[in-house]
Amino acid sequence: MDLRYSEADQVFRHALRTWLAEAVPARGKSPSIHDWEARRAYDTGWQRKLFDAGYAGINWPKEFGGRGASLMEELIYYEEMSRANAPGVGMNFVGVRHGGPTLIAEGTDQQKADHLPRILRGEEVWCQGFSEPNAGSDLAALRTSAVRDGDHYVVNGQKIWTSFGHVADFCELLVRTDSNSKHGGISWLVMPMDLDGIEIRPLPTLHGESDFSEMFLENVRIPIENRVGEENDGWRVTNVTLRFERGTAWAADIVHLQQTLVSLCELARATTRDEETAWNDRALRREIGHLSAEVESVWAMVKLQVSELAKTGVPGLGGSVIKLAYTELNQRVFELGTRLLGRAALSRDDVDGMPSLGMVDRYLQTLSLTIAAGSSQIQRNIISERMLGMPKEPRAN
Amino acid sequence: MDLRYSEADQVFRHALRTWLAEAVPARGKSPSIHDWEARRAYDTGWQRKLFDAGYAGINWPKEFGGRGASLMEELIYYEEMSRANAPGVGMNFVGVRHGGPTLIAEGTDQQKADHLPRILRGEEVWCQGFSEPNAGSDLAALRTSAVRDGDHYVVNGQKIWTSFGHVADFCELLVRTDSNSKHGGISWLVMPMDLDGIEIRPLPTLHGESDFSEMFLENVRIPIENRVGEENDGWRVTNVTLRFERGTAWAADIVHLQQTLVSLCELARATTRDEETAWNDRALRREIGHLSAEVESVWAMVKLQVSELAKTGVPGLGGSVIKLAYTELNQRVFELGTRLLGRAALSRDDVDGMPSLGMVDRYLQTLSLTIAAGSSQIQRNIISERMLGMPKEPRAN
Amino acid sequence: MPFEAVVEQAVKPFDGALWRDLAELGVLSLRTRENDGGLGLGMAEAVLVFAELGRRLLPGPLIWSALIAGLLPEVGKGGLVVTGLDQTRPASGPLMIEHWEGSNTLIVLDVEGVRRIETDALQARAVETPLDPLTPVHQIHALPPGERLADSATCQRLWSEGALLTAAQQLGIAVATLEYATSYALEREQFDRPIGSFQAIKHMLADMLVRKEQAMAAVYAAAATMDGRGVDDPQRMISTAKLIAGEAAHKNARGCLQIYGGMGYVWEMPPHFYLKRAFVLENGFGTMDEHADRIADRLGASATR
Amino acid sequence: MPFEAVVEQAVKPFDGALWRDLAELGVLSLRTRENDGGLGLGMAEAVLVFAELGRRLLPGPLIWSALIAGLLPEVGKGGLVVTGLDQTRPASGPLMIEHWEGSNTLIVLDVEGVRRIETDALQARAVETPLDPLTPVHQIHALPPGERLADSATCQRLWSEGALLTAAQQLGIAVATLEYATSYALEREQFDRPIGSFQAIKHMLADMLVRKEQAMAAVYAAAATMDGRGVDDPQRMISTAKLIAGEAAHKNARGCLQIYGGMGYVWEMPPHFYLKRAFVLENGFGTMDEHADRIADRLGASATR
Repeated sequence: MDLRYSEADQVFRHALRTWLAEAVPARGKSPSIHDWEARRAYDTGWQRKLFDAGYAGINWPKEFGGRGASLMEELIYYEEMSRANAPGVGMNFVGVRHGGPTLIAEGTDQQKADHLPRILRGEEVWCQGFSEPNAGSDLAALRTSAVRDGDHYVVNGQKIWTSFGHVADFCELLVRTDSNSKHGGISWLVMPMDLDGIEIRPLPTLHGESDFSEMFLENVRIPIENRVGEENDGWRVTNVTLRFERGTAWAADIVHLQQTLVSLCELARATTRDEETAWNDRALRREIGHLSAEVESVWAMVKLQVSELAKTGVPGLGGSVIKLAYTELNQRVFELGTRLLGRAALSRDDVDGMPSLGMVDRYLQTLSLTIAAGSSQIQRNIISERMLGMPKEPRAN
Repeated sequence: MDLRYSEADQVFRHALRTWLAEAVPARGKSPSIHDWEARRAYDTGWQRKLFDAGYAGINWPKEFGGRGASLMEELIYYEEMSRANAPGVGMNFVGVRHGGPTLIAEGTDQQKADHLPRILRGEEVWCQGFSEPNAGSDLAALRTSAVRDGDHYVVNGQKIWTSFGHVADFCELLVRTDSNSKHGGISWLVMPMDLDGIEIRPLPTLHGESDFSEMFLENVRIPIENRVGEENDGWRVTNVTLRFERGTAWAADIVHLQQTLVSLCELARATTRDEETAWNDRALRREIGHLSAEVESVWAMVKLQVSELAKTGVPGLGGSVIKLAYTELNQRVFELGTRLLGRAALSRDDVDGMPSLGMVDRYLQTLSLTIAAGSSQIQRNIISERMLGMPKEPRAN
Repeated sequence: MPFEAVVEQAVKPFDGALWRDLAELGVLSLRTRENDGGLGLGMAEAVLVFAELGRRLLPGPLIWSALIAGLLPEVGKGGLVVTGLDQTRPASGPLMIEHWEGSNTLIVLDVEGVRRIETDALQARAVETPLDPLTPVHQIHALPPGERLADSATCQRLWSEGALLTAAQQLGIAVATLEYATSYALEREQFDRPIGSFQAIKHMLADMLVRKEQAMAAVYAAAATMDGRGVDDPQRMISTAKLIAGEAAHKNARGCLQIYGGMGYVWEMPPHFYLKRAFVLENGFGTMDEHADRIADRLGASATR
Repeated sequence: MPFEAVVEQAVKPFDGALWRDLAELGVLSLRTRENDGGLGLGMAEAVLVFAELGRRLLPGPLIWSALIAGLLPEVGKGGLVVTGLDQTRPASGPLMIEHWEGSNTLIVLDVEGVRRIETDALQARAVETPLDPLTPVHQIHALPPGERLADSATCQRLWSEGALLTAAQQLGIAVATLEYATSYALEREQFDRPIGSFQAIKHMLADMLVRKEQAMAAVYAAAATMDGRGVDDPQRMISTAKLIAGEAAHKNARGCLQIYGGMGYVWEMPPHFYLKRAFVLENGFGTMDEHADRIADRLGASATR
């Protein structure tokens, strides 16, 4: 295993870093989280800038307008984006990381032509209509129904956790087209968000106002040609995006976590208690040292996976391992930050230079990580059944 | 809740302490663990001393020769025994704490007369024949069969974890008398250990030579009158000893754990690293403080349970709670002790005054605590199903 | 207070009516001597009440009122509303005061003793987004001397009582979050069965119950000891209670949130209110780390004897 | 070595035949330069070999041999058997030497550098009941100066390599205990199904796998960095590897023992051998606590830049 970067990698990194040094400050401050139109303009504007600079769709194949970067380049991309404090993918997330990749794998030529270039240029925002109130960990239990009526599906039901629902242009929607089969009765549709019968209600979270909505669908008529993949084959279609998962999904966040630990050291140096700095508290220092080792080893897992994959071309099941380790670790780091703040943690905004926003508010955000996209409990089941061959549990009658 | 001791309690404590001050030193050093006859003599001799002093069967009713102590007295008894470093119950364990109580609850007058006085006086040693190689957590899956032949049962099968098997006089034996019912096909027998067909093989454990054996039974003929309770009612009979469990089972060990934490402080003071004492390491001190809080709160649980029980007379399910908390905690305390020893932990005997025997060797012993008498996993199932009403899992087909 | 009321309360400022109700019930004068019109209860009774207040997430400067009502009986009647600041162990960082709005008087505990400062004499800035929506926080920049109310011995006693009443509220959080998690696990179905039938959930709940029981025992034992009805070192028992109950509050709230799954992330659901309150209480009257250090110091002292 | 052989080995003294086999395989001369008759391999290859040695519980002073074989090529050929003592960070307590029997030379690392002392010149007492039955231990009381072998820079390099090779063996323990636990969970039935079908066991195994993967990545990355094929701070990566692999070894061995249930307590079963070895390795070349402190120091230094 060689973890050094090749000369070509260094060239890539240098060019990206140079570009970011100019592009990031030029973006200005991100708008208020309450100003939805401004946020859309900000996020899609950044996507357009990436596109113009040749960095949009970093892991999309070149034939579909992506960068077609190597795995190592992709890793460098996330590292540099995080180090430069560049704007995140924001509301382009579903289109660039999820809907787009699904179309690349399973869409018709027409579907690809309609959406892929617009997603990459920041002209289309997508949202996700997967989860339902009674279909969370057990996603395949979804009940939103789609009934054929001529050349349309008539869709009725309720979705939850639809992020950016009220500013999105399209929704990747999972519907039930056959109620006699659980996994084999699901279809994957592209739903234009301007159709009649779609109601979006904001869903406040523990974080206060949020990016999430509930979506109510009443007799929404979606053309059959908007289906991706065969009817009732939607569960498989849903899983193809996993092919795009190359172990790099958490790379940017892990780099951020490394930076957070350095900030924690700085904060400890600046905090005094009982006439000594918190940095003098060896118990705290040791805890930071321990967490740093964990972050470094998770980062090493990502690099190892990328280096193996580059060699063998076969993606493993490592995604669940990294997800489980990283999300639990993330919560512990920001919980420690919150503890270190002492009573400044009673605020979620910075107070007197104490970084409550970056620690407390961030801690609250991390709480969803061990639930969303397969809870830690689900990940442990996946790991033990698929990687270690443990038998499934007996089913309920 | 009043946690003070009444005047009567204080009188009891004082008398016991005075007696122990003389009786414990008079017992002398315990014999080598390899000398079985000497150990039997030592343990049963101590039982006889307790009997003569009126402290045998502390929680047995007076009518069966016990002390009939109040709950608070029982607690004081364990406290004082532990503080005086008195000999443990040793190989009287099964008779005094398990077999005897079962006879008291379910035995015939003859069975009581035959065994109870002799157990209390240290004239009878019992062992347990419950677990089998394939019936551990799932004890009711036991297969050792007992088939009627005239006025005898003919018993065949294999038992494991039979402690003191080769010096015991009697065995409390669970056998299968009906193979068509799992829980409803078990019977409880008193087996004299001098019958033909009993083979005892010592079972070395991770601790080296051990008190445990495997027991092989081949056509052992046990008189039917040795059955306790009805045929096929043995599962219920097995559970009646729980009535004797008044939350005090772990009392002596918890007192010992408190003492261990004080020893840890002393050890830390006596250990230097990098020109400072280990006690100077605040991370270590904080860990000791944290563990002490946990030990104190588990001790408070025991007292609270005893005080509630004394008031209401209704024993709760608290035994599982205390067992789960105490056994996991116990391992953490001795693991910390082992860590503190540094390279002295490479020995299981004391080296140069470093207490490896009391820390490392003890740590190895604690490893069985989270497995024996219902593993931590089984305890969590019991707590969630019986105390919180969670549904049972679906059964295998 | 049903849970819907908690959510509503979250957007309100100080609730004078609720406060008067609590005063009438005697909650604020538990510790006021009977001669002075209070209930004159011991800590053993006070912790039961405060566990219940914690379980219901009642807002307001409850602990400071209960502490000071012994010195200033008017507080127990609800006429004088006090909040406080613990400066016995000064640390850098902003001076954060809970429930400033509605309070007339600020109580300060420090090594010298107990002081009172009229809030009119102070300038305070409201924190816009407090962590706990039910615990509004103000920041003050300077602390005038104020009026001396009691000596350092009284101050130490009040601090100990404050630590234990906080532990009682933390116990209440551990209890409530176990209750909510238990109901939800029975109700919520996934994979055609209640999630409470999965061992992962079962075992989380069992661990939550153990923590709750440990916290309850530690808090009750510390209270009995403070009342002179126990046999242990009161300071060590109080630190034990604050540490164990603090850990139970945090971990049970965290477990409750995880068991609620996506629903745990929804504003109107109980778990996050408890988790946030747990953080607030952790930062009052000594953190877990501080109390662990205190326990080790006392244990170490007994080891040299 | 099949597991039965491990159990047998537990009662034997130093196994000269096994040692000669290892020397012939090149295991002892991995790090000896090719000019000196060794394999001249990098750390990246050495950790693979040592992970395998850890996985199979191979006994003997393996790490000390690999370290010193670069300085004394005779060691790599198996002719000279060395054991060692790490005195770079002196602590009170007895001087405990592993695998004394069979060794001709004792290597001492301290702040001054590397020394060698002929074992004939020393008096050693055998420890009667060593923790690990496969790691016999002797105690020595005095340490004569001996002969200077290398300077402090070499000493630091050897110490770092020793820490990483120990981490590799710890990784091997994490791997083996996961393998044993996995097979046992599939095999052992209770309540009419393999215990591996219960979530409690499944989730323990999943956590063991995560720890094993983390340890593997940390050890490989540290090795690549030491070989100059990585981009990070080598000292921090080595400490990371020793800490993470040490934790994985201990916790996986502990988990394996718990999954084996009563069988885990039986002498002839694998889990306890691994747990005991994990304790021995933890106490070589820096404990988890020491390495965590080192990492924090380096991180703190970078924070002030």
